[in-house]
Amino acid sequence: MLTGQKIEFNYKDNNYKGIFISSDDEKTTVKLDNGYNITVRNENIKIKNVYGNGKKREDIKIKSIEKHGKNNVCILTTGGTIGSSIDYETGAVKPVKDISYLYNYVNNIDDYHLSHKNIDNILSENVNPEKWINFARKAKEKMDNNNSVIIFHGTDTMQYSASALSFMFEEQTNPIIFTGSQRSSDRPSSDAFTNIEGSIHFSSTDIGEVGVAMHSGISDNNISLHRGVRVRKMHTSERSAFKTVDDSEIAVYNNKNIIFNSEYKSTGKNNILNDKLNDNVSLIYFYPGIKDEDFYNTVYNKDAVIIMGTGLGHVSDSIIKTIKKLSKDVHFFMTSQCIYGGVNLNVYSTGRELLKANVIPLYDMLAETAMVKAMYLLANYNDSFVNLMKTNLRGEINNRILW
Amino acid sequence: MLTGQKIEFNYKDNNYKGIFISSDDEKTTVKLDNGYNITVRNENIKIKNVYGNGKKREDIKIKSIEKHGKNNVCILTTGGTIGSSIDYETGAVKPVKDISYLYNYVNNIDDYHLSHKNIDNILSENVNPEKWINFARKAKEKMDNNNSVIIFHGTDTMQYSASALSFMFEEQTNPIIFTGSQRSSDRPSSDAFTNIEGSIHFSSTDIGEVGVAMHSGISDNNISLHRGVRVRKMHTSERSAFKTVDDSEIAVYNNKNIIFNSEYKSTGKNNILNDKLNDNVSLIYFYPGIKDEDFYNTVYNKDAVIIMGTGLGHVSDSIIKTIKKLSKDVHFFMTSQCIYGGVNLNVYSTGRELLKANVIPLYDMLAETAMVKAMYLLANYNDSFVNLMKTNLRGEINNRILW
Amino acid sequence: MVIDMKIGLEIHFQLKGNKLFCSCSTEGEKTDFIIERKMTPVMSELGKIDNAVKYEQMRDRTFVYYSSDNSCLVEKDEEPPHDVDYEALKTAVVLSMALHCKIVDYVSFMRKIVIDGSNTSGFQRTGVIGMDGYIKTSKGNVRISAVTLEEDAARKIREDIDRAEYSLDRLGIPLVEISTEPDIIDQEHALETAKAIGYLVMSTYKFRGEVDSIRQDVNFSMGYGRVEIKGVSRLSFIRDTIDYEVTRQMSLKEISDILKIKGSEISDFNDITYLFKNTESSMIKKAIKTGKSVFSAMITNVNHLMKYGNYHLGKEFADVARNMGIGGMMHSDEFPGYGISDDELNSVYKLLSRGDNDSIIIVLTYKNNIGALAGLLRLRLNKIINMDLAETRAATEKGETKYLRPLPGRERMYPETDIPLFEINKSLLDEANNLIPETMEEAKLNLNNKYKLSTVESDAVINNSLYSTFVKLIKIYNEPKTVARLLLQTVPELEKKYNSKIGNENLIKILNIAKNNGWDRSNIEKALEIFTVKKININELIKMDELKSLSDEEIREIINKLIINNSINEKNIIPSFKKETNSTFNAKKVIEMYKKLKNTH
Amino acid sequence: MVIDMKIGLEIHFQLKGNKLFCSCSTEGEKTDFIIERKMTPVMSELGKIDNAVKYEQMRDRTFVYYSSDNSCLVEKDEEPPHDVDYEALKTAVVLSMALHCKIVDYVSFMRKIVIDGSNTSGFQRTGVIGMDGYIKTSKGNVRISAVTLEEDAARKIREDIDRAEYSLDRLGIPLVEISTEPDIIDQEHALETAKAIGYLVMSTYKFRGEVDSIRQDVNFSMGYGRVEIKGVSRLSFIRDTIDYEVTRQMSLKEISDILKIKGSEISDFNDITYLFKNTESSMIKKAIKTGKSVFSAMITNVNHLMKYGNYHLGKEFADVARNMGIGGMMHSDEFPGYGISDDELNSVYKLLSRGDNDSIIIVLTYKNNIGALAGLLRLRLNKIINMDLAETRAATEKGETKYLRPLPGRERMYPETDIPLFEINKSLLDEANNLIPETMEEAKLNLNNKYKLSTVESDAVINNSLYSTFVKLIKIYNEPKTVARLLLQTVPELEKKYNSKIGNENLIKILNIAKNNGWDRSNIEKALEIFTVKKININELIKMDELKSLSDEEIREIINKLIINNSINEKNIIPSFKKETNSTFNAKKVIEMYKKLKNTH
Repeated sequence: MLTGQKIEFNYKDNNYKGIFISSDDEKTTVKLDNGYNITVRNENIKIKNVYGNGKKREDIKIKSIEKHGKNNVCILTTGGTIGSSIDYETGAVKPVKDISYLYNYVNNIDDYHLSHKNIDNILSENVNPEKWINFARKAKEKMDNNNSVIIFHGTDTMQYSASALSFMFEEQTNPIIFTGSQRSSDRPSSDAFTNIEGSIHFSSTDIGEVGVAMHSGISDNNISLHRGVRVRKMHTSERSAFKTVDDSEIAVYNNKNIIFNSEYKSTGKNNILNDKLNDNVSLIYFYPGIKDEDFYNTVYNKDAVIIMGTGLGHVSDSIIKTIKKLSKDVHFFMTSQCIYGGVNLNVYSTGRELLKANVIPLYDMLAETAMVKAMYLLANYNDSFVNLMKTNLRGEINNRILW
Repeated sequence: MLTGQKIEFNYKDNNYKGIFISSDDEKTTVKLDNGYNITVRNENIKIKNVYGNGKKREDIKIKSIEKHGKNNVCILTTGGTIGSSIDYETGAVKPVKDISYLYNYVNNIDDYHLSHKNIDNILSENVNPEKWINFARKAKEKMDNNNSVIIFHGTDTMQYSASALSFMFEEQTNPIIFTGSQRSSDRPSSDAFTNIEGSIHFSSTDIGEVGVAMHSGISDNNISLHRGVRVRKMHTSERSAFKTVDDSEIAVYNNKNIIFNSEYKSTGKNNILNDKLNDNVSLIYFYPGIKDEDFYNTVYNKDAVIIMGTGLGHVSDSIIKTIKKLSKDVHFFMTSQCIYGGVNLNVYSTGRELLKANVIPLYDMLAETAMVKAMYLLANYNDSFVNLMKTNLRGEINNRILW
Repeated sequence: MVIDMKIGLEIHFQLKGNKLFCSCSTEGEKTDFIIERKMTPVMSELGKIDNAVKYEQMRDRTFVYYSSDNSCLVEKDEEPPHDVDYEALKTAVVLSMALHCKIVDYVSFMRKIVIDGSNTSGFQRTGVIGMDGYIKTSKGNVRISAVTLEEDAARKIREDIDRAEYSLDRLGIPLVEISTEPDIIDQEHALETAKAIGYLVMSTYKFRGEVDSIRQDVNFSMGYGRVEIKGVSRLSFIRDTIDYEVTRQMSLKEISDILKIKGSEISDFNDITYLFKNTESSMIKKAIKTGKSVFSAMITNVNHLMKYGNYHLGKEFADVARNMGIGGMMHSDEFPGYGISDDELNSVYKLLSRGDNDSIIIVLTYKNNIGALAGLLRLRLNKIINMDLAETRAATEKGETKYLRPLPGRERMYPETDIPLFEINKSLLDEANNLIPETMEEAKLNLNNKYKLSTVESDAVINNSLYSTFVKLIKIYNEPKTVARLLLQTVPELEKKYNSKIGNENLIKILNIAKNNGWDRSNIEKALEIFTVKKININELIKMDELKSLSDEEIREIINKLIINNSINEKNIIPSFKKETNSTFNAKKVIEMYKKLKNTH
Repeated sequence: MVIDMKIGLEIHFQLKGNKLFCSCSTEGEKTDFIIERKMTPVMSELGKIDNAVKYEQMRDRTFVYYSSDNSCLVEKDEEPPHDVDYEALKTAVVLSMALHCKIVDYVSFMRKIVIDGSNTSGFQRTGVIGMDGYIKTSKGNVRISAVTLEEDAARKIREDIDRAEYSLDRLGIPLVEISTEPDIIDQEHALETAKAIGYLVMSTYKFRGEVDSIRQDVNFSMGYGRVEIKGVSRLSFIRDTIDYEVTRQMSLKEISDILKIKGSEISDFNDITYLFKNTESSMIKKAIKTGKSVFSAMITNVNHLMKYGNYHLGKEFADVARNMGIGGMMHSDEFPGYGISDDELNSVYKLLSRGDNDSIIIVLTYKNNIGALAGLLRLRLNKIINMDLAETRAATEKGETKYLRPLPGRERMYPETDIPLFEINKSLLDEANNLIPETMEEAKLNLNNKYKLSTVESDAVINNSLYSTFVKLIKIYNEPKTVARLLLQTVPELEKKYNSKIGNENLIKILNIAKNNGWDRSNIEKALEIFTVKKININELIKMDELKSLSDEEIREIINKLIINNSINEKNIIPSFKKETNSTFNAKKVIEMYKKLKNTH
């Protein structure tokens, strides 16, 4: 049977009509005429009649793009919750072919000329450095053609991708705004629509940086623009999961207004993209009882290792010994698993030992950002690698933590 | 020369008196009569006279213990910032031999009969499962002798130790309160004194759990008591670094009053301690670009692996493949690197694949707590290991996340 | 006139315990923490937007949610739902069995789109548990089409034109919906069916039993389309509501017959505020003062139909307007009135070129709000002319009905992918099988035979849904007659007299005290009255002078007195003892003490 | 009488730019965000608690800190200090060099314990940069004992007995402390030395130059112990303060001589509130009404000494009390007074058995506060009798001094382990060497020879610390006489007249405009006055009618007119032109245009 075909069937001695949805070895799912799906064991159901060819999804009428304004914005979809819809029959997530239906739901949309390009279709946990290069190149193409860029991206690794593009673009002519949704866009309560609304507005500013636009709080009123290198997903499920860590957000969008909360780099005249990455970098989380050999095996052949140490940036004495053995060949950098606050290796003897072992403290750089930054610098600035790691390039090091 | 000896010396043609502090191959440090230390290159200093035998530290008068009240509280010091003092001459951290000087600084101290035992002297980044067993046995000894127990501990891994003791004690006759300080107790602004004050008060309740008592905010007014299995150090340096994640704190201490914010387990009649741990457990942080072979090498020989996945608890497809290969021999558990919020493997296809690969989601259990819990259960309840991992034993799984 | 009615019921029962998809309790109160949300209409799996959903979209309201102490991130739509609550699911299976339904092998929860804000997610989660059962009634079996298990909606606190406020305390409470086929033949039959179903549910130990725990929807048709009447609040209103709807539809049929011949059209709205610059109508003056404008439109050929017969056409239009947040529609059948002068009326009539058969309607509202009204009124007029009255209506507190929204279609249902299929396995079925409640007939037999209640008493217990309470109380205080009287008479009378609920739990506590202190019916009634009036802690009751039990010393004294008077034996000691005192006492103790004391004399 | 005075100075200069141990700016304002802290006395590396620290411990106050927009976690003591600010360190090296000091090879920062709350950490970070230098004065070289670099304290906003409030805006500003040996021989010499040092600091480009940027402490002794006088706010007060202290110590010496013979003792305090139940003293009535009590103690043998000669013993005791938060001490030398009746006085005297030579003191305070007072007064009395007056005193706004706290010892210094040793290497020394400012003598020569100022003008520029400003302004507007007049006369007069600061930056802006628009001195003075009065945006000045420059057209017109009159050549064009207009003009342009135009005629 085909999904969508009408069927007549018998279940536990009663006859029913419905639409066939799916079946596997054990069970069959049918949509009844009242709209409910029921799932029953195959041994309990007898199909008596099948007709029709399966019904295709009818597309909803969309606003005409031609009506829209002069601000060119290109939405690049990469997959993830926001740019995808669920196929209710198979449960699979598919990219939305034509996202223009979204236009119906976004305020103030008529000021923009939107275009759309599907550049990938993956859940963001599968995004990797190779994908970042692709995203960056596609973004450059669009900016070269006078577009601001919004990237629909799964929220799981959005912060890593935003960091990657932040570093890879040395200069950019337009804003690049990552956005996503924590509630899928197939539900009325989705945060996608307001996140998109905010993103579109941010995309018309002169911010020459890579940002992440997501809900500020769990209400639908404010959308925050976070600096790509300073944002972290801090909650598994809330709309407001994304937080700028140890710094101010770039801006907040509220009811067609943008309020800037911190300084930002303005758009430049050219798009300068360094699209090389060296992914021979490890990010490793220290914990009591971690095995020296596990640590050694993970790091010995790497070009750079980002350690998420405890507190101000510490690891056990035995790990320090291992680091000392390797630090001629491997660059070690220290961040903290505390997430908030800076590392400081001057305060305790462990820190001073780490400094002696050539471990470089990265102050308040996020561990995830440090990992991406190392990939970027190793590939493009190998000669001044360590020095540039310690230097603030895109706002990833904030020398003033205010709270 | 000995530290503390008086010296006369010449520096750049001027003569000075002072006290010798220290020297190494390059430089010498001297305390001048005005109290300042100066450090000079060895080639610029000429020692002309040395006398005396070095001055010993004079101990301050302490309050007599005999005066104190009837509530028996034993403070176990393990090292760390709070139970140590810096040796200004060498820069080394040493355990305080007699912590009773602290009594001078703690309000309401006369209601308690304090005793003190130094059970270790390490920076907490060097604490490991073997140490936890020692801490637990010492705590039991003291509780068996009718003492409440306060454990002075370095803040870096305090949450891990508190989790370990939480699990190892199935029943306890007295509260066990971990406390520490973010500012060392040798400075007037140290948080140690108010943390101790709060801890002593918490120790006189009927809380039959293991808690962590630290500053609630960056002011000195409130001390929070966190459940050991739900607390996380969330800031590298602030007094208020410790936060209860996704739950309410047990209690708050303010000006001699304790306000309870959540239910707790009362003290029991016996001290039941399971003092075995199996440390063949890994905690691993997933990130885009993580190498399959690194993942494999770290986990293939473990009894249990705690994964800090992205978002609701995801990893890339290629890691899932590796997990599928190993999951007959290795138990995999999923937590989230978002820190806040629960994992849920029902929502996305990646999650459902992980379930198929036998990965067990741990809802809102902290990754660090999960790691410790696995060590505990593997050693003591190997038969019902997986089932107990999913079961709330000490408040480590909170089925209601309120904000 | 015999009307061929088809009536179906959908009855919703709240279950107590935990919420359906999280670990929050069903009991709790709202807090002051609020969140604000928007809802966006989305497509179903078949790519359509439901009519009811489109209607809400047009209203474009902001929704405010007050958190409650029994809500967590799940109710805030900030976390995926947890696994379905096992107890609630089991209860739904029990009821499906009691109603002779086929139980599904797996429960698939669906999302039913509702964007009036009553669900933070924008949908209600609901799953079929049983299908195709029946319930016996005096007029034959009424078929049960489905037993579904769903989450209750948020509780509406207030709403206005651009904003609705809800509390999250009710959101997520498990709700068993039992829907019948349209086999019910009249008002009385509907009432009987509702009672029979309600009886079954209330007999399960998971029934919540608070105010508002039962909500009844009536599906009604008499040939002019199906009308779904939401929220009939009390059993007895089922009858009133159907009566009202019959009258309404019959009246509209007459109007339709007239208009089909004459035809009728509605003009656009004109801003006629300027005509009322010097009006003496206080209502209009006040509206203009608050920034509203006066709008008017003409409906041709409905003069004298707006106020016609038993039901008024004007009400149909006013309902549509009120639903848009525009209250107080006036029409020319009511003029002169509202303080509007003849001059003003004439200038309006002139402006709109009103003919003698035409009606003028006037509304007072803000300019922003008038947009869609004319179109909606035309839709309504056409529905009436064509007598296609199918729609969702709301039951009112007066037993009437009012327009709510278009009927929803199956487009608003799609699978809840966050919740895995739940298999109803044999162990669950076995568990459920042991919990099937007695039917009403079985219960009546029990009351008559086992507890020796009269038929009148038995019927009263059953009809007032007091059977399970009765059984529970009997286990504490084994005096069936007394307990029946308390439930049927004492408690309702006291509650009415003092306008204060006593509550089952308090009744249980008092009966426990009564048992331990040897209280008789009059003591209990006295205690209940004191408790109701003074609202003291129940444990204080025994200390009241009126209710204080005699101390051992006092009992001994009285017995001694009785023994000395030589008039008593073991059989008459208690009545004799009672005559001697107004205080309460433990009869067992009196007898024991008497046995001891008689030997000492 | 010749007094053998020993005077030393410690002068603190704020540097601008970043704070010393974080990246916050030195400029910013307080916010409303507060934190509350306690301070705990701790032991030094030698295991002692400093006396000054013990004194603060006894007061046990709560400290409140207002955050500022120029503070971060470092100022809140919530994060370890960052590396030392390189610019500040370099400036300290520059000054050490200018003062001929030996520079240390490595800077070791120390923690200097201060628990009056003025540092959130409980200590001030400070490090020696240079030692053993000197500065030339007219009375010989004054040796410089040390140049240290330290962080400024938090700014006190208010304080009372159990609470002090600070703003964090000032905390952490780099402070160069220059301390001299006690080589200064008298008041005038102190003034001269302070000026010479100040001159050097102000000549560095990093000097902050705001109100309160310089704070002077005076170390003074005349044989009765070293008195450290904190916070002499103005240069001229150095003299007054020393005068006051000389008078004080001489008077106390006389009193001491008397009391050494007679002896003197202080009783405990008695609560004598009950004696004042019906008092007519409004002061005492008010105190009792606010919950205070009346306490009294007796000091034997000091009658008529409490108010004695030029300086009053009573003030010594009152200072101690005020420092404890107990203001308004009364003593019997002042009675009758304060509305206290003879009867009341007599009953107090009787109660305390006052003899004719004894003095009674009365204080009004809360019962909790009286505890330590008698003990502290006894300590004070003994200090005076033994003439060991060493202590820390505060300079007042009136040029007097008052008791602050005991002298601190070296116990309060221990190493700051959070900051690594900072090596002063050759490259830093070379950099610094190039930045050493001219000495005062060099500057005077410059003014006389290079800029042709008169000796009077030169001295005035130097003495008013205007040299570096003068040099800066000359680079913009190269008219030394005009600039000198502006600095010495115009600006101070305008500032005084309108009570409004003009500020160097504004002066620079105006001179830039003057240069570009060919303004002369009178134009500039006009502009300054308009700016001071109207406080308009400086760029608006050129648009004012009074200051508007002539347009090209207007210039051409005037030149044409002059040329036609045939009376001008290149040399007299400017004066001639000036006569023709009151507006300002660019002289260069006039000359150029004249050259062009003269040929066209």
